[in-house]
Amino acid sequence: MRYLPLTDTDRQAMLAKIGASAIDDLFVDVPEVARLDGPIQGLPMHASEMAVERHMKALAAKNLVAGDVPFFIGAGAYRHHVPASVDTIIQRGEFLTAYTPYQPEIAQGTLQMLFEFQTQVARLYGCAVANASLYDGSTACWEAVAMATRVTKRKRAVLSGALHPHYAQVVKTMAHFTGDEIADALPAITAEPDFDGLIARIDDQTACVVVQYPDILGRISDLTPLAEAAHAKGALLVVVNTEPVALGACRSPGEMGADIVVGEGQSLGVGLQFGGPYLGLFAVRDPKHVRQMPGRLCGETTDAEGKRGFVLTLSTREQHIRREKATSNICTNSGLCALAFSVHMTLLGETGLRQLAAENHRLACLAADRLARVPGVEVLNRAFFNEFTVMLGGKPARAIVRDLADRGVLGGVSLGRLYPGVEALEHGLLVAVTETTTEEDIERLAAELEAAIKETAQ
Amino acid sequence: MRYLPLTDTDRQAMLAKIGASAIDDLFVDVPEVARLDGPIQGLPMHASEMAVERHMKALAAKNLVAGDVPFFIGAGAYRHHVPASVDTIIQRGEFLTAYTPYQPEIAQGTLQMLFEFQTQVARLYGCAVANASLYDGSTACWEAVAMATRVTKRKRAVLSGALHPHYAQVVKTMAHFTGDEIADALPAITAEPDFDGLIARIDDQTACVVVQYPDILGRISDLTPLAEAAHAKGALLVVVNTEPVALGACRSPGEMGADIVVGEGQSLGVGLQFGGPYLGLFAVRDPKHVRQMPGRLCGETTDAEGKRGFVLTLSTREQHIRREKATSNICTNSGLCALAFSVHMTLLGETGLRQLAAENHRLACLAADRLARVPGVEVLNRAFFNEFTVMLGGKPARAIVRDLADRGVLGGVSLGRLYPGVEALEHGLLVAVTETTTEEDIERLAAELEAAIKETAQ
Amino acid sequence: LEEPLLFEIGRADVTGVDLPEVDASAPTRLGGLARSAAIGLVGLTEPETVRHYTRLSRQNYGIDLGFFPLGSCTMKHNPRLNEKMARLPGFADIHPLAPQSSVQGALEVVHQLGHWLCTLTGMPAVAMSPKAGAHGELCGILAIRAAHEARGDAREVVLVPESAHGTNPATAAFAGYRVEDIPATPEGRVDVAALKARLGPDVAGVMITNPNTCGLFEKDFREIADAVHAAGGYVYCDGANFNAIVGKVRPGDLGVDAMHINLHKTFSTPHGGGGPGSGPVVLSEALAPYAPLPFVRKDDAGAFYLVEEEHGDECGPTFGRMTAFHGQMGMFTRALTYILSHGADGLKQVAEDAVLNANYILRSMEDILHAPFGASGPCMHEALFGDKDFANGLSTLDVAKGLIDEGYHPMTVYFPLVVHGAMLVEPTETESKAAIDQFITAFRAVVERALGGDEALKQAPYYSPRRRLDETGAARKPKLAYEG
Amino acid sequence: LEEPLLFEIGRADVTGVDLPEVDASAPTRLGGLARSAAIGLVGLTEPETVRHYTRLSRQNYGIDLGFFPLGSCTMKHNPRLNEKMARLPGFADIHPLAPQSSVQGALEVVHQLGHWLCTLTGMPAVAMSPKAGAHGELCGILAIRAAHEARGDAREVVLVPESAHGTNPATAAFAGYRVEDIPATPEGRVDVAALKARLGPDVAGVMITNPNTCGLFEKDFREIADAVHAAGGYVYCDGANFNAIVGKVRPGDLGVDAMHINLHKTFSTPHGGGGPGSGPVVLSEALAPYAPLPFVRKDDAGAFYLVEEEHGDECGPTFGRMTAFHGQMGMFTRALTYILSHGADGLKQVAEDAVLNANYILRSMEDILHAPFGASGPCMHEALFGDKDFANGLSTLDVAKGLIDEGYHPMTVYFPLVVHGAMLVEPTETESKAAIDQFITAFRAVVERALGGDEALKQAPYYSPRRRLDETGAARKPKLAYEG
Repeated sequence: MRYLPLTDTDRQAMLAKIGASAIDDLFVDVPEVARLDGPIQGLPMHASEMAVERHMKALAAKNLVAGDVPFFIGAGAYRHHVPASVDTIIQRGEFLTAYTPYQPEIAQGTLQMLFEFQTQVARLYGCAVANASLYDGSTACWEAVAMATRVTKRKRAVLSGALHPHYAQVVKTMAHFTGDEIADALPAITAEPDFDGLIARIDDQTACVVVQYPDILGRISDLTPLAEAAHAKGALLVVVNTEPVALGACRSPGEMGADIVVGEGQSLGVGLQFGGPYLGLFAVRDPKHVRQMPGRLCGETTDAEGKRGFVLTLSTREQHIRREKATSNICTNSGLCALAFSVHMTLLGETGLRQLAAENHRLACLAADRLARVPGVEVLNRAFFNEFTVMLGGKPARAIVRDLADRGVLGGVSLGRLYPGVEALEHGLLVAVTETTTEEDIERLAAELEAAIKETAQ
Repeated sequence: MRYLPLTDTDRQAMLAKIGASAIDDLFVDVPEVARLDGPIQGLPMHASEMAVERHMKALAAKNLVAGDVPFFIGAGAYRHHVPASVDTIIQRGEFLTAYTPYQPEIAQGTLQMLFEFQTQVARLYGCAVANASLYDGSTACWEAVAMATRVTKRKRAVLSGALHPHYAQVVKTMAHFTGDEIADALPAITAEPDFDGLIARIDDQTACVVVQYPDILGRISDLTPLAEAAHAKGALLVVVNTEPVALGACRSPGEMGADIVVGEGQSLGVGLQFGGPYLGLFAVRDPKHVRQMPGRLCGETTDAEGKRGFVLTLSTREQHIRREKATSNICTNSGLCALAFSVHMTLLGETGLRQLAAENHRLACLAADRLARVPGVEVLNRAFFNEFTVMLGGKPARAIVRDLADRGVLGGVSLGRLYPGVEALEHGLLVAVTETTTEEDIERLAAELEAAIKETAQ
Repeated sequence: LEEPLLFEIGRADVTGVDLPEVDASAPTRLGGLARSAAIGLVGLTEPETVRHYTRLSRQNYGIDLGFFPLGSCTMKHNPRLNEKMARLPGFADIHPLAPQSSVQGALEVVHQLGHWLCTLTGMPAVAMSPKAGAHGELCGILAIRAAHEARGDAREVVLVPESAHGTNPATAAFAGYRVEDIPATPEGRVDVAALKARLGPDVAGVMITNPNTCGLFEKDFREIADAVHAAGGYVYCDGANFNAIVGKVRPGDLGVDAMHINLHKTFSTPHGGGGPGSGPVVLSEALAPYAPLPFVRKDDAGAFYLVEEEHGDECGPTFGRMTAFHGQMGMFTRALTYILSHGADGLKQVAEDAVLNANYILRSMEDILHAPFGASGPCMHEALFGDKDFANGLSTLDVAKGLIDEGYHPMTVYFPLVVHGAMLVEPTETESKAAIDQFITAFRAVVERALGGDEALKQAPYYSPRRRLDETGAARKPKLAYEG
Repeated sequence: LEEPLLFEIGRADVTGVDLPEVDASAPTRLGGLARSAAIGLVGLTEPETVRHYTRLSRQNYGIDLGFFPLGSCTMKHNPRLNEKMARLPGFADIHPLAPQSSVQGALEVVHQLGHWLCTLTGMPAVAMSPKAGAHGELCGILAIRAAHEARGDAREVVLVPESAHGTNPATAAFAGYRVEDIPATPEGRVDVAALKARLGPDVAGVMITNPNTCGLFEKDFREIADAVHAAGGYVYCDGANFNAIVGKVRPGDLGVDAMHINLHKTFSTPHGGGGPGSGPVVLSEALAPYAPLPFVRKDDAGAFYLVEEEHGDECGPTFGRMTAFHGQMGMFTRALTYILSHGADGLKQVAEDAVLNANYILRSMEDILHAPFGASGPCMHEALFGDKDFANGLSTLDVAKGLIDEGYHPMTVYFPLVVHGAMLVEPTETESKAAIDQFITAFRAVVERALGGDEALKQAPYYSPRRRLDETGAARKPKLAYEG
């Protein structure tokens, strides 16, 4: 067995040293009824690399690869081009096979990277401090709500209707058990989000208001009034971002007064991966909130010789020290995804990120204009970054999406899939466009969409 | 431009330091007529990774990937499964981006690997010493002939008719210029090679006799009589091996009296690569011949503190010291392929190599038996390792191979392709079988071959 | 050469990608929100980037470099085939919201892996979406709470042994429970009598690690489980140490109701310097109905589909959704590759070799190093030691740092809390006897220095990229981002 | 930790692959040649293998780790996109003898790259099969010989400047020529008068490196070429230093008849610790007919095909075949990727930045380090220094080893031979100004120690994985394989 270095000779010698006559002598504490004789039933026996590879490739071949077709799916996960050097770096054994840097003397590589990552995220979000990552955007969203309740000592969170419905689900699931109260809503099909309505829902028991930017329908609006309204009631503004590339073109949430900014970092370095592993980003605008943050933090310090070095710090917030009083139960997070994000961001830099954002926006504008010319299609958004909503003139978007897939086009995400059973939303389709989209892809989508709409009943 | 770190500000500062006012001041020595204004015509402008990747993938998609079809092509390059860890290791920057280890203090990684590689090759070939690699098997074959002429001070080499015809071409091409005399021949379509005839061609002006093992028709025979005959005339026996896996099952050339053993190492670690880069292996049985060897050699020594270390040695044979008196003009060779070979061989070990060889042979026997049952097909070989020749009962093998390709089977190499215009050989087909071949592949080949033969005119 | 910070070498006007220049005059539809101020990011070209991170990487220690006996973390070899398979475009380049007909192979991976996790644990159901071990714990605890709620039986307390990993109490507290400690016996196991005495209508359940963090198998687990069930509670088993028993014992046979499985421990997915992990949770019949969404089912025609919020009855009384999408697909492909590679026979051998290696270390060290539970019988996959008899104030920390100078990553230190100056050594099955013998020699040498009171050890490490770092200073005045 | 030799840790009964057990009784058709004796190989499992080679790698220096100013070797960054493209199964997993209809994309790569190499050099033809630079030189020289032979004009002598790389005379000699040296002028260029004086009916041609190994452009190249042609000879240009002029000058405009191109220098394919390289040779109209087989052509229908021995007339009077197959496909895909990435504008910038960086070093060092040709004008892509004024017997070698302690790979030393204690520094275009400034600081510090006679430098390096190695001892009693 190619991963097991012990030979039978080794095993015998080691048993002799231990004073055991057989391996099962080491399992004497397992009650006899529970001990299995022989290999467990229901699994195949061991197999060669070649055989395993054949099996896995056959499974992979059953999926339609995004890069092989015109592709417009977004809704919280975006397909961007990841430079080849990112993967080279994350495959280095020193990064890939390291543990959480609890022994900082021999983990400065990971630690310095995390310090740089935290700085990149904080700056992108317009915040003071970012942590070393969480699982993904949706769990980061919940952690933000939980942190807001700790900070404000209030138990009510108001969610924007245009927060990603899966994020809202995660928050509601968790709040059910923590006893927090979540006020949520469905998105209204309007060209601009209804901030007045949202503001009206904030009261003096509100710990935070949670808003997505760009929102689930792709809309972007100035968050400043929202921040002011929340702060006026003593609540925090939590801003959720699922497309970091947008912040290369748009003002940062921190600038507009967000207190906690969280998001999904998958767009940079990580890839689609069928939903995971992804990368939760978490930052706070005001450094005074640092000690209420969840997750790991890397800080600068010096070593015994006075050299600059980095360590995990403020671990008194964490479960392995605080146990039941920790700010979060999180332990392993998304270290390697953070590295991938950071390498990609380093390759982009200020200039590249802005160019990337501009290119995404340019192509998205092209696509919106083109789709608007498809009979029966109406573009909902007034403003957007690289994703927008189109209404299909009374046709059910879920059926259209499936029809498009049969035509070899992955045409977007229907609001019907995100909000099943909500009739008011069933004609909406989210269309995401990135730098990987070609003008031919857009033409193809427009043509197939036109055909699909024609052939689909109301 | 993503690979160029200088900014325009940098360039200006550097020009100032140099005392030049513009970059073209540094090209003043180029005659004005030869200086190009602006970017060279006929090339596109620079492109993003994404655009380049698209272009290259489109080209790659025009090829029929060996792993996607039943595949039986050999004739000097064999498709084996390469463990995934091989590529991980050769992609480490410390190996990939190092230079030839001329500064041994900071190149012990490459040097120790080469020392281990030399040992592996020497043992596999049954020889005393192997070098640190040459370009490929065919150039190694010529280097062996050239070395034999140096050692024996004779100028005539006798080539077996069953030496790979491309290897024979390389030897003849080179010999034409060095003034050596090459006696070659065509292979006879017989179940066993005609060693008596070959021995008859050796005379006392013969520097060496060159024989392939297994030979171009896949045949294997005891080389001992040949070695004795050559030695009796004062000639050396050069043995060429194009399938190192065979030596996991068959006696080594060194054991049978070969003086110089050369070969192609591509089977282990390197892959098919459409013919290159490959890996030339070169070893001598008698250590007294070491100083006549071509190519780099790595040797053990000690450092100033007495620690074991490794250096390139005996470089007085080489071009950078000896210039026109060097044993070869070779400089850059196949270092990274040697690493890949060595890693793969390390993963195999004695046990794995023997198992791999046994599995290749088992499947090849299966295939030979199955094809023998196809009407009109006759298996030529009495003995073989993983490749054998079938005769197609008067049908032209080249046309059959093309027909098989159209049917989605890469069915082997026709002797007609290797020996164009030689009527006696045009009905022969070389069929190679490795551990990557499945029994279904064999069935498929048999079925399609039967169909192809039926449909092909004499 | 010291590697500077990215922000010290990067420049705002440099980029390592080639993208079209921004046409500042092009029309935008950003609703007046175009960013004007600088973001404050810096870029490097590709050569500089590769070098920066390559150099940084060389300040790290990883399994690829040497023995990494970090107890309870199971730092086993990460097979490269796993990495290769996870990168197949058919797995890596598919969207979680793609039409399900277009991702049947991916859904099959989730389903197949889940099925085999059930097989290996002897449990009827599995929740695949938890993103790491702690997230899996949460999943299990929420299922327990949902089950109690469903029958209107609100309970407040979760019992946790004092030797437990910190995530256990943190998770229970996060889920709204009060945590009570259960003491350990002198031989390092849960005090069954004390536990039974505490059971009652307010106790929702227990969280027990088995094999436990002292490296011992909880022999009375079945008895505990039966008692908990009799009292109307549920049994959560922390599966962090599943590597010791995979293929040898099925937790389902011990009465477990929920157990998370760290794919990055037992199933060899890389730790990556702190994640990503993956923590599927196997569930008993009692808890299965409360499993979180989404999950994968196979229909009668053999097609796989996701059960999500919309499926009404088919969802069951799910407690909800833990994450936006379906879990750590990238880890699923790696773990499935690993299970296929090892098979039933290989996984059994994994457990046996892991336990053999640990016992070999235990018995090779106990003559000079205090093994508090050495007399409790064989250990499982890790060997636990304490700092008794160290001289001159030398501590477990000093031994750990001394091992760094010997070329090793230290063992887990000061955990579990039940042993003074605990040192938890987990060799895993992927170490050779030669590597372990070499480690034992080094470990003995360092321990002897600690017993002999070698003051020099207090300054160790000497030969690492950094000497001891000022962690107190770092926490007092946190500097968490580059300023400049 | 020192890494033992494979043969010290490997075992004959261990393997890192899972293959079926050998059934000793199965029938074989090995004709009685089954191997009985042990081969003497040893194996490691995958974890041990990965660790062995990872540890070995860390004893190496590479471009990824730092500045690598090895003159004439062009140690530029190796883009990772190239590696990724070369690994596409459509390129990596195709057989050289596959039916040509099944490998049209591969043939197109060869054809397209060849075409662009012609474009960049201004030459009409190219031979793609040579496996490395020296092999390319051989190709060019053989073409020259074949051309002379074809007109029955046997010539015996090839002229080579004394500054030439050793492969030049070695190649000419191997091809059966007598080599004669051409002296250099005091300013570091070919002595045109001496060369012209030597031309005659016995001279087959000249081999000139341009830019030359002193880092200078041979300004009189065209004049030399005309003279050689007038004397019935051919001009071979060693293209090792093409990086300095790519996109700026076309060698075809200078009268070149043949020039090899090191794809592993100018076109960024990795050096790999000593190969594989790739050395396509561009050829003039005069030499093109003699190009070696095989080569790729495009037919009228747009299909690509290989011209091989069988093509009779279409082959032309080829001098033969240099290698079994079609050349270094893996390097072609990398080089083509690189050309597409840089484009016409990028490649020009490559040459400019490479030359700029070299001149910057030249002018930053010449106040303290002897630059023998510093007054000859700008250098091209590399700066040449000599060891004049070093005190206490300190040598170029000592400076090189001193640089190792500063964290650098040394420059090329003792080459070219025309300069005493030569130090040839080639920064390449992929270094940043910051990296070069840092190098200059370190280089100056070491040079000052050499000028000041610092004896400690004679023992350098101190901080590398090994101290100076006994090369004499290694050559006296060669130990070239493990014995044990």
